[in-house]
Amino acid sequence: MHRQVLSWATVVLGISCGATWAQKSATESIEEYRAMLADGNPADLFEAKGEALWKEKRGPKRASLEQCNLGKGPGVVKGAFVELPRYFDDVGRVQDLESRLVQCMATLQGFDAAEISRTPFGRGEMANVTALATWVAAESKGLAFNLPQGHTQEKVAYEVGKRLFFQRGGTHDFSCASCHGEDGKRIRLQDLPNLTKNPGDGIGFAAWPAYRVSNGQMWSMQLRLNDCYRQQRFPFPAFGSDALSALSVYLGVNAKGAKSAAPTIKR
Amino acid sequence: MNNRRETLKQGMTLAGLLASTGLFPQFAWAYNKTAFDAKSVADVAKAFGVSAPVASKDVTITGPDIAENGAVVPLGVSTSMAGVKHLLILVEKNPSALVAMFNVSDAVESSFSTRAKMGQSSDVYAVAITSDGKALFAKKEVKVTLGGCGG
Amino acid sequence: MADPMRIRAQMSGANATVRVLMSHEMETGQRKDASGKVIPAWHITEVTATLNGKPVLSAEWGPAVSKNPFLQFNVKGAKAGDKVAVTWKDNKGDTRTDEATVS
Amino acid sequence: MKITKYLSFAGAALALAGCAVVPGSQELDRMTEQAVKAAFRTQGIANVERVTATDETNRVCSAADVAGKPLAPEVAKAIEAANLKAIKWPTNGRFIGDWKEGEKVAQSGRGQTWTDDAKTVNGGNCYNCHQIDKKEISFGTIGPSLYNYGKLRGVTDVTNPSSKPIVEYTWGKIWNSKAYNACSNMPRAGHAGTLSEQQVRDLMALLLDPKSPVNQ
Repeated sequence: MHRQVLSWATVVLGISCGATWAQKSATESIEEYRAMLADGNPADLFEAKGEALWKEKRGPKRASLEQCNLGKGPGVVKGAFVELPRYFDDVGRVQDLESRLVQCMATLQGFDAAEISRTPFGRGEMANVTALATWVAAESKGLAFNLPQGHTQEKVAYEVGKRLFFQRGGTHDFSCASCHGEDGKRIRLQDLPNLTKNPGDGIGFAAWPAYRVSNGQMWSMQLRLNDCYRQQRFPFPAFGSDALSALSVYLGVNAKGAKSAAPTIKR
Repeated sequence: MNNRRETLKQGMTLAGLLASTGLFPQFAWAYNKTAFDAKSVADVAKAFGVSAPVASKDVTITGPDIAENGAVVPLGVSTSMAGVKHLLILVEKNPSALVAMFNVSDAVESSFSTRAKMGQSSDVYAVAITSDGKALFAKKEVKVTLGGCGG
Repeated sequence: MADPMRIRAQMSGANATVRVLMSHEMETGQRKDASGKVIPAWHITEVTATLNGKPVLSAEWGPAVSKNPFLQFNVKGAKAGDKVAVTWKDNKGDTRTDEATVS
Repeated sequence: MKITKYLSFAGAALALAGCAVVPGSQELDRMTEQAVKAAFRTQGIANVERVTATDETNRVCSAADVAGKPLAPEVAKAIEAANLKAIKWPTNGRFIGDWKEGEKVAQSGRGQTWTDDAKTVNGGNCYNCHQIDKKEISFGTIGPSLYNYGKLRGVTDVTNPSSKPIVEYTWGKIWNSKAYNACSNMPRAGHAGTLSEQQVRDLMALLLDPKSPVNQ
């Protein structure tokens, strides 16, 4: 009975004030749905796995990752995520979190970095990299992004990243900016953050890694960017490539001050 | 009047769903739910009397009005009644309707939440099966939207 | 072996609210792989829980429960320090039990 | 192989690190090009040329976006003219198809990714960015609402000569959006071979046919 009254109200209001009302109520319902999912994020499962992997003696060298330097010194995890990607002296290049984790797995544990980089997302050691990244990110939850820009290569990476962000291509002429260059836009029902500036706490760069409910997978930033390019109808960007690190620097520097909410839960 | 007929029709639909799980043979008479159209529902229900599943304010279904993704739809079932043996969650339009059955004990509250897959927009039911074999239910509609970019 | 569960059990009044995340594919048996072959059903069929070793909950699940399942229930008369254990079994005979302390 | 590529980029940057000065714009463009070549590879039907050999329109518009400045009017005009010239007009002047089929094309976002195969029927991706039929609440807002598209433009009969300009413009816009706005965000669905002539015809009906739900 109550329901019928409500549906009538929808019809009447729909006539009197056009589409806006119905649209808003759909948006509110989606918000409600997202709130229901927030408590009990399966990302927790990957976070726990990542923490165990960090401490476990693994690989040909039977070593843990506890001496891995994520930029704040060997073994310092808290706060590392919100300062990545950054320049690393030992390799002479800018690395993002996942490239750095693979680097540590190679140097400390004796894994083959090239082989891990070739492994599809969600499989074998690549799945472990994602779990590790999820845990490392979770250790910085609530901290504000503050990527270093002191080194020339970090500045170069920002400039290269900016060019990648605006690069139109593929069969559809899309660039990252086609969807993420303006405020208040939506693709289907998904809100699109404007990534040319700080889009706010826990939005955009500050929201990944994230658990994707659509396929039940944990998505790292590398996979997030990889799938953006897939949907842009671009060719395939290599895991850990300088291009993806540079793009991440552009997004991360723009997000300066945004508090990290990672790992989050997404559609 | 319409409203009552609607409720009875839902009861029939649900009886079919319950029977299809194979767990509750007492509802098997309604297994072929297509046999009942809206017009004859009232008569059929009268013939079967109280054993038809009935809507009840004492049973609650919780869930979103719109699910952004059918792969994960948060659903909850609860009841304030005593003498309930099982609490069920069903999604009418799923290939097999029964999502989960919780056995109620004195040691837990009669309230459970989980998450279900839904292939399409559908009515979802919370059903309480009492120790004397009756089925009481609540239902709500959950719309499943098409996701982001892809197909 | 299956990955561990995440169990949180928190006091709320005289009861403990238990939230469980399980690591499981929950394959429906309705999907096909790239080559068109049906992916066989693989899902949790039974979930049980105990409080300090005493059974408090049993549930039967079908393939429509979402991947990496979530479950919330409330245990009556629990107190901080009590042990809540949750066990799942799947249709391939795999099983996993994890435990958490009520806080 | 991959490692040498990494090194070449790192090497270039390292040499510059010595001066501790960020290189000029042209050098940064060159480094970006190098990074793109090193990173992207052909996968499935998604050829690497889609990013290494983009056309003049995309190159000029990308550069303008990086600079944060619109194109010079004469450059914009030249790009628009070139794209207008490339439009393929419908065979036998048949502009209008079936709006029901058009709705399916508008709904579908399939095709042309590296996970699609060549046999996939491409969609138009229209609802991703536009409101179209009001019944579909899951629509994007990157482009303008197209609800009542034909009605608002006074199209009561698509065969009437008075409708000709809007019918032609709409075909041209779907086929090659850059003919009317050099750096439009909209794909060039016909030009790029995403949609067939018949699919465009059906989209035309969805937007312009007075019987289409769009114009109710």
